[in-house]
Parts: sequence; C-alpha cells; structure tokens
Amino acid sequence: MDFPGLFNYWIVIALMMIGFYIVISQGNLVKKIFGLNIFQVSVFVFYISMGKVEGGTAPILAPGFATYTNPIPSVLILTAIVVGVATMAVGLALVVRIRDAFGSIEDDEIAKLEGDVT
Amino acid sequence: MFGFTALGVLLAMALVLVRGLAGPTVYDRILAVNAFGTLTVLLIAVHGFLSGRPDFLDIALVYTLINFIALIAVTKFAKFAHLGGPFEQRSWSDV
Amino acid sequence: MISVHQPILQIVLPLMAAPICVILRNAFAGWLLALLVTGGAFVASLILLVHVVNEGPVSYAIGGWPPPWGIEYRVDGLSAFVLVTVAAIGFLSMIFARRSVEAEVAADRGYLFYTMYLLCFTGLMGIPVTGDAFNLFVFLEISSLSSYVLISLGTDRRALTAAFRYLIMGTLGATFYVLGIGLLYMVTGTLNIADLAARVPEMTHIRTVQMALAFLTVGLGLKLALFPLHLWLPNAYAFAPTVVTVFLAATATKVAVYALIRIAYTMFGGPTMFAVMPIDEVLVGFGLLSMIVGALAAVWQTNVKRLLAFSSISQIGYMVLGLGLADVTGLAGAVVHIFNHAMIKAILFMAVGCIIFRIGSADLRDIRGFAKPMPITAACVVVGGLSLVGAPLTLGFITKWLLLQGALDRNWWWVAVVIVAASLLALVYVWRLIAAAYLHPPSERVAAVREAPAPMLLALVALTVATVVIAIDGSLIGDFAVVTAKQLLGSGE
Amino acid sequence: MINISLLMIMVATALGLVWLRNLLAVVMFSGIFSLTAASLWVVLGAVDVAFTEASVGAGIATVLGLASLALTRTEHEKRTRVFHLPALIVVLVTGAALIYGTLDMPGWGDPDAPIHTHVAPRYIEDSLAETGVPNIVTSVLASYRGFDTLGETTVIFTAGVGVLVLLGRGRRYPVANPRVAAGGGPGRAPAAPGSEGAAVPGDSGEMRFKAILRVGGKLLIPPILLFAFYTQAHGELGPGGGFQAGVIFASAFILYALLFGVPMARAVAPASVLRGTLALGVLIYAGVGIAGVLLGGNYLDYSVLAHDPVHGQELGIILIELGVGITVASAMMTVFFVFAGQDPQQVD
Repeated sequence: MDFPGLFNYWIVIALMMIGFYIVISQGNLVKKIFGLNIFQVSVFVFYISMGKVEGGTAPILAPGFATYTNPIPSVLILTAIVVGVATMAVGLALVVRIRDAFGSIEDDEIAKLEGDVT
Repeated sequence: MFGFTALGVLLAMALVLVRGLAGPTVYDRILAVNAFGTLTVLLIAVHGFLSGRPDFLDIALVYTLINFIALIAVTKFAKFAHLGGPFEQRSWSDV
Repeated sequence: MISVHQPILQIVLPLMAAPICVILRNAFAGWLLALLVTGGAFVASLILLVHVVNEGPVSYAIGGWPPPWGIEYRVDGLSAFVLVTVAAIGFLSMIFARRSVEAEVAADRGYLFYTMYLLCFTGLMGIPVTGDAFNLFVFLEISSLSSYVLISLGTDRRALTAAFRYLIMGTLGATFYVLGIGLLYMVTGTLNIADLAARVPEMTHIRTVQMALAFLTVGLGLKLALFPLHLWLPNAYAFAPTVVTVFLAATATKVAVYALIRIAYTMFGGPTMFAVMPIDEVLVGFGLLSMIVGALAAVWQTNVKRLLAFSSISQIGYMVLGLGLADVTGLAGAVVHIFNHAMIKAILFMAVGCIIFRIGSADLRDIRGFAKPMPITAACVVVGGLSLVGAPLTLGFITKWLLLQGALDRNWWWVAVVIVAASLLALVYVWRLIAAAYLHPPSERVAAVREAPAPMLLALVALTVATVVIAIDGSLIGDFAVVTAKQLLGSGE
Repeated sequence: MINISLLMIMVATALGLVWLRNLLAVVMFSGIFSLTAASLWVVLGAVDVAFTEASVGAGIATVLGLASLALTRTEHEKRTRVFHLPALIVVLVTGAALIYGTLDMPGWGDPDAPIHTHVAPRYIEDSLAETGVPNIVTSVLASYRGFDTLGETTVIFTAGVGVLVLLGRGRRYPVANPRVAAGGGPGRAPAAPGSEGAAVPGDSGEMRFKAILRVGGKLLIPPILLFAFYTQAHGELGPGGGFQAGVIFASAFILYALLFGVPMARAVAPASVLRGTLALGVLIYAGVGIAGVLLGGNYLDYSVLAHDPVHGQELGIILIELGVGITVASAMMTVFFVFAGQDPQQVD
C-alpha cells in the first residue's frame, strides 16, 4: 500500500480547512461552534494518522502481535477531545445566554444590537 | 470475504449519506443518520475480524448505545422541540 | 523536602483549591481560600526565583519518569520571573476582589466565581513552569476556558458576546497551536521542550518545521491579541467584571508572550531559525502596527476600560517588537515589559475598578474631577499613566530604553521613530485620563463619593509603591532581563 | 482502502455541513462526522480515541447541540453567503501553508519515521514491565503523562462549573416530587410555567403512548450502567478507561431524562450531589499525586504507593481512573441537566 503517501494528509488538510471556513464565514453562532468541532476533529485525525505504523495493530499488548501503532498520538488526542467537548459545552451555553439577551443567534443582527446600546 | 463485506458496507454508507444530505424531510434525515450509525457498527465489527482482533467489539457496543440515545434525542427534539421536559407537542412550526 | 516539590505544588495547590471551593459553597470561604492559596503561591514563587537566579534552572520529573518520557517541569530565570508576575498580580487582585465581586457578581454565584478564578490562576501558573509543549496546551486551555466564563459574568449583556468571540478566537488559536506542535512532533518524535530544543535548530531547513513555527506563531498571536488578531480583546476587557479585567489584562496576554518567547527562542533556537525564515521581521512589523493601531484607537475612546484595553494592544506590540528584534537588548526589553506592563495595567485597571465601585461609571465624562474626592486613586493613575508613556524614572522607561537601544543596534532607526511616536500617542490618551481627574471640577455626584474601601485601596497602593520602588533602582530588573535575554539567545547556539 | 473511503465520506459530510441551513440537520451531520472519524480511528489502531470520540462527539455533542437548539428556538440559520471571499482566501492560504509543510513529512505509516523511533519505543517495550498495564495508551495516559490527564480532568471540571455559572439558575422545570410523579394521574395538564411544583411534569397523559419506549429504555438502563463499570474496570486491558466510563455512565442518566423528563432524573441525581462528586473526582486525582509526595516520591509517582513499584503503579492508575470517571460522569450529567432542564417556553 505505497500509494497513499502524502495524499491522505492532504485530504485531512482539506477537512481542516472546511471546518475553519465554516467558523470564519458563517454568521450563525451554533454553526460556528459545530464548524469549530469539525476543525478540531480534523486536527485529531491528522494526529492519529501520523501515529499509524504500516502493519501495526492497536497498542494493547497481546500475544501474537509484534508491531503496534504509536500510542502517543492517541494519548494526546484523548486529552484534546476532552478539551474540545468542554469548549463546546461552554460555547453552547454562551449561545443560549446570547439568545436570551439579544433575541438572536446571528452574528450580524447581534452586532447591530450591540451598536444600538452604545 | 470480510474485505467484500467492508466494501459493501462502505458503499451503503455513501448511499445513506446522500439520502441524508438530500433530505427532504427531517424524517428522511433521522432515518439516514440512524442507518449510518448501524453501518458504522457493522464496519467496526468487520474490521475487527479483518485485523484479527475481534476483542475490540466493545467499541461497536458503544456505537450502538450512542446511536440509540442520539436517535431518541433527535426524534424527541423533532416532535416536541425540547429534550428535558415532559412530552408535549412542539409549539413552533414543524420542521 | 517540600522545597524539592515546590515547582509542582504551587500549581497543584491552587488546582485543588478550586474543587474545594465548589464543595464549600460559600463566597466568603471561597475568597479566603483563593487569597491564601494565591498568597502562598506568590511567596513560593519568590523563593523559587531567588533559588533559580542563584543556582540555575530547576527540573522536576512528574511521576518520577525521566524526561522526555514523562512530563518535566522546568523553571529557569524567565519562567520564574513570569511566575512571580502572575502570582503577584493574582494575589493582589484577590486582596482587591472581595468588595468589587460583591458589587458586580450575584451573591449565589460568588463561590463559582472564585472557583473559576482559581482555575484560571492555575492555568496561567502552569504555563511558565511546564517543560512539555503539549502540557502547555492543556494549561492554556484551562486558563482560557475559565476566562471565557469569567468574562461572561460581566453585568453588561455585551459581556456575553465578548466572551463568545473570545471563545471562538481563542479556540482557533489553541487549535493552531496544537497543529503546530503536531507538525513539530511529526519530524522530531518528542514533546519535551528541552529535547525539542536539542533537535529543532538542526532541522531548520525542513519545511515541516518552518510551517510549525508559522502555525505556533499565529496560534499564540491570537491568544496574545497581536494586530490584526486583536479583535476579541477590547470588548472582553471592557465588559468583564473589574477583578477579571485586572487579572486577565495583567497576566493572560503576558503569559502568551512568554510562550511565544519560549517557542521562538528556546525551541527553535531564535536567530538560527530566523536566518531561514524571517519570522523576526514579521513580528517586528506586526508589533509596530499593533503599537500604532492600538494607541490610535485608544485615543478616541471615551470609556476608560476600553481605552485601557486598546492601550494593552499597543503595549503588547512593544513586547512583540522586542521579541522580533532578536538581539540582547531588544529581547531584554520584551522580558522587562512583560513585568512592567503587568504591573502598570493592574494599577490602572484597579484604579478604574475603584472609580467604578464608587462612581458607578467608567465613562470619561461621568468621572470628571474624581481626583478631588479620590486623591489616592488619582495619584496611582498618574504614576501608572506616566509609566505607560515611559517617562523617565518609571518602569516603562526601562522598557523603552532597552527597546530603543535594541532598534538602534540593528540600525533600524525607523523602528526607533515609531517607538517614540507610539509613546507620544500614549501621552495623548494618558493625558485625557489625567485631565479628567484633575482639570475639571467634580460634578455633584462625583464630589459626593469617598475613596474606595480599604482593601481595594491597599492592593492599589501596594502595587503602585512596588513599581515606584523597583523603578528607582531600575538596573536591578534591567540587568536581570539582560542576563535572561543572553541565556535565551545563548541556548540557540 | 477503507481509510480513503472513510476520509472521502468525511469530506462529503463536511461539505454538506457548509451547505446545510437546517440546524437540526447540522447537528445530526456533525454526529455523522464524528462517528466516521471514530471509525477511521479504529481502522488506524487508535481504539481508545475512537471509543471516546464516538461517545463524546456523536453522543454528548449531538445531545448538547439539540438542547441548545431547543433553547435558542432557531431552526434555520439565516442564509449567509456560502462563498465568503475573505474567508475563502484566509482558508486557502492556511491550507496551502499546511500542504507546503507536508512536503517534507515522512510518508503515511512509515515505520522509520522519527515519532516511531524516538520516545515511543520505550513505552511499547517497557510499559508492561514498569506499570503492569497491557493497554499502552492507558499506561501512558495515566502514568507517564499523568499530569496531562490531571489537566484534562480539570478542564472537564471547568466546563461543568462553567455551564453551571452560565445557565445554572435559568428557567427550570419545576422540581419533581418522585412519589407524586409515580402516582401521577393520566391526562393531567402540563406544568404551568414558573409555578413551582404545581403539576408534575413528565407524566402527562401522553405517556401511555410512549409505553414501549419507556419500558424498553428502563430495561436498558441497568445494562448500560453495568457496561460503564465494565469499561471503567477493563480500561487497563482493553479500550476504555475512566473517561469513557464516565460518559457511558452519564448517558444512562441522559436516557432516563429523555424518557421521563429532567426533573425525574434530577430527583435521582440531585444537583448538590453532582456538584460534590464533580469536585471529588478532581480531588481524588490530585490527592493521589499528593500521596505520592508524602510517601517520598515525586508528584504523581505511583510507585511509592505500594511496596512493589509495579503494584503501586497499578493501584495508582486504578485510583486516578476512578477520579477521572467520577468527575467526567458528574460533569456530563451536570451539563446535560442544566441544558435540558431549562424550559424553552419560559423565555420571551
């Protein structure tokens, strides 16, 4: 399986950029949060990809297996996933509060309301 | 043999995804999402046998569980427009 | 025995205090706990600084696993210095906090406020001491997540949107950081900063390493609000509760500057890397832009909190500029300014806090003449303001002096011109503050107020006196910074 | 082959997310995205991560997303431009920079890449002898890099407290009285907004029509809890551990709350108890570290906890995984209860 080479990484980069694009281009706050999720998960895919060893199996020691996948990316990404969901929970809570305070979850409408107050 | 199964599952996933994206009603999407979840469970199971470590079927179990709970949440939301409260009809326009 | 474990204990004790605070469920107990813990951390970090300056860097292997297998805590002069800064501000903000929090945060959330504060403190204390690039990310996220929540506690509804925008920008920044660390990890196989420092400078020609530096710089640039990534900062500082503004404005961006120095110089070997990839010149460029744009925006503000927030953007520009100059004096200027700006901004925001506490507004027009009823506060504003401008015999002067020298050493006279121009702009907005204090007769409402309560005033005056004392013998801190800068530059060779 | 196909499915899902306007669909497709990513990770051998992503990304994130949609009462996003030129430029530049950076990377799966030759081999070769745990991810997570995991537990604690701060005293459904609820009569009117305990939510007459779901769900809850304990205990031998166990444990309560209403679930796990356990888990974790210091080791050094270092490691790992599990379960339950416990009808 020599073919993938760097091609896999390029797809992962495309994924990241789609997520990044959603965050910076979309005005809906909920969608922004989910775009952020896509961006982060794609970065996680990138990490896990680099831990892959050709012919390796999951890093849980068992008789009959000699090559194992690199465990470190898994460990790091476990931590990062938790950070991601924590951010998402706080972010969505903020969205709910913003909806209560401004009556909208669209960026441009909120910006208008903010201007009125000052 | 397992390889063919995996291929079939992947193909089915792609088809279901198309249905999910195309909609048009919310129930099409719910069904598609649920079917997609089931297919991932199958894929994990098949891959377990392909790689010679079927002991990771635990993960497939989690997928099933999560899929079930998510399905209830989605259907409850679609019908009642909230998650936590008692069952009442949603008060705003249908999806 | 305890002294061996000191680098870790001053992180873990605040961390443990946070859940205890939740269990106590009492705002006063939470405040007392936070005060004790931050005070302890302050004393401990001072001891650590003295120890490190006299006997060299300290390393602590967490879990007993030798680095790079385990996570290492590594304290050198720079990290101990930043640690003292964070702990000092954290402690003084807690002295300041009690009445201010009572006034601004609902009583039943008081204990949650102190929990969040302790978590934020833990995160910011964790970043300078850690010797592991990924661990740094974890602590960055602890501090960021808690600061989003803290900012959202502000009384104005715009605090919510400010917190949300900060959350989006901050998370993007953190993700960029993780991506950069991933790229580095890919080509080196290690996450330990010392281990990376031994490997990366030899790999500067590798494109993956170059992009890693680019992503780390952008990621941290978002966190430290460098122009044009600064948009989240003004509202976040303006609408957060006063104590939060004091603490975050004085520490959060400074810690991000520390992280950038650590990465650019310790990990990438500074000039070695800059020879291949001109990040230094990019930093100088954006630093200068930050200085000017921030100061220009500050001049037009009528809300004192927003004015000071824009001034922060300008001041961050000075630090980044010093970082980009990449010579001993420039870097020393950046290091000194981490401390200076933390102190100055804490003074000014605390003073504003006192004013808001008594007058109930931070609008320049509403607070005219506050020097008459609040002479001590006004005096502190003057000291802080002059220091911000960089007048001789103040802390700010040390920075400006070092940065000017650094710029002239590299024969970049136009940089020196911009520094002077930014200082003049700073004079303009500081003058507006001072004029508001002294040159107008107080309105009836203002004339009727008293000085802020004793604890708030105590924290404010203690900080002001400290800056004056340190500034009188400026060579002490200046020499320390030069030594630190030499170490940082030496490690790249 | 499977890799590429899954990646392609992810690309299609992500593009779909850019295009979709219905926010319910956005939440659901985000779930699909996570599930596909998790499947990819199983294929790539990162089973623990897959376990976590499936339960968090596809489960918790979906449920939270739905709950906040209910509270924001927004079905569709206002159509903003799909093509946003400045954003597109930023993204293309960033992407180009990344692709430029990949050019010097070691190839996909290359066993001689630096990350497989520098630090990792020691974990693979010695971790079993040093910690007595066959799951290398668990031993690295809990022991070698245990401090990261303490930070991670703190982050989830922060999120739990943060959500309490933000939404903690929002408009709640009236608190349920479980005894009354159990005997609630059929056909009773739903609770009037704001009236504390006026009527019993969760037990209106329509319940009879959900009988299959309710009985089925009730039957499922004990096995789910059992599975959570299994995941907790089995984390050293297979995929799993405190974090995953915590999420699964919480999901049992989430299921219960979905079927019977949050007030009923809150009656089983009251907010005050959850707040205590939320803090307790972090304290257990950090306390194990302090115990290491007091017994003469470094912070988080488990070797000193027992006479035999390997036994000490095993003991330490079990204890801290317990701490993680407790905090994660309480945090997830707190977050869900706070979100779903708000009455969407009471605003405006």
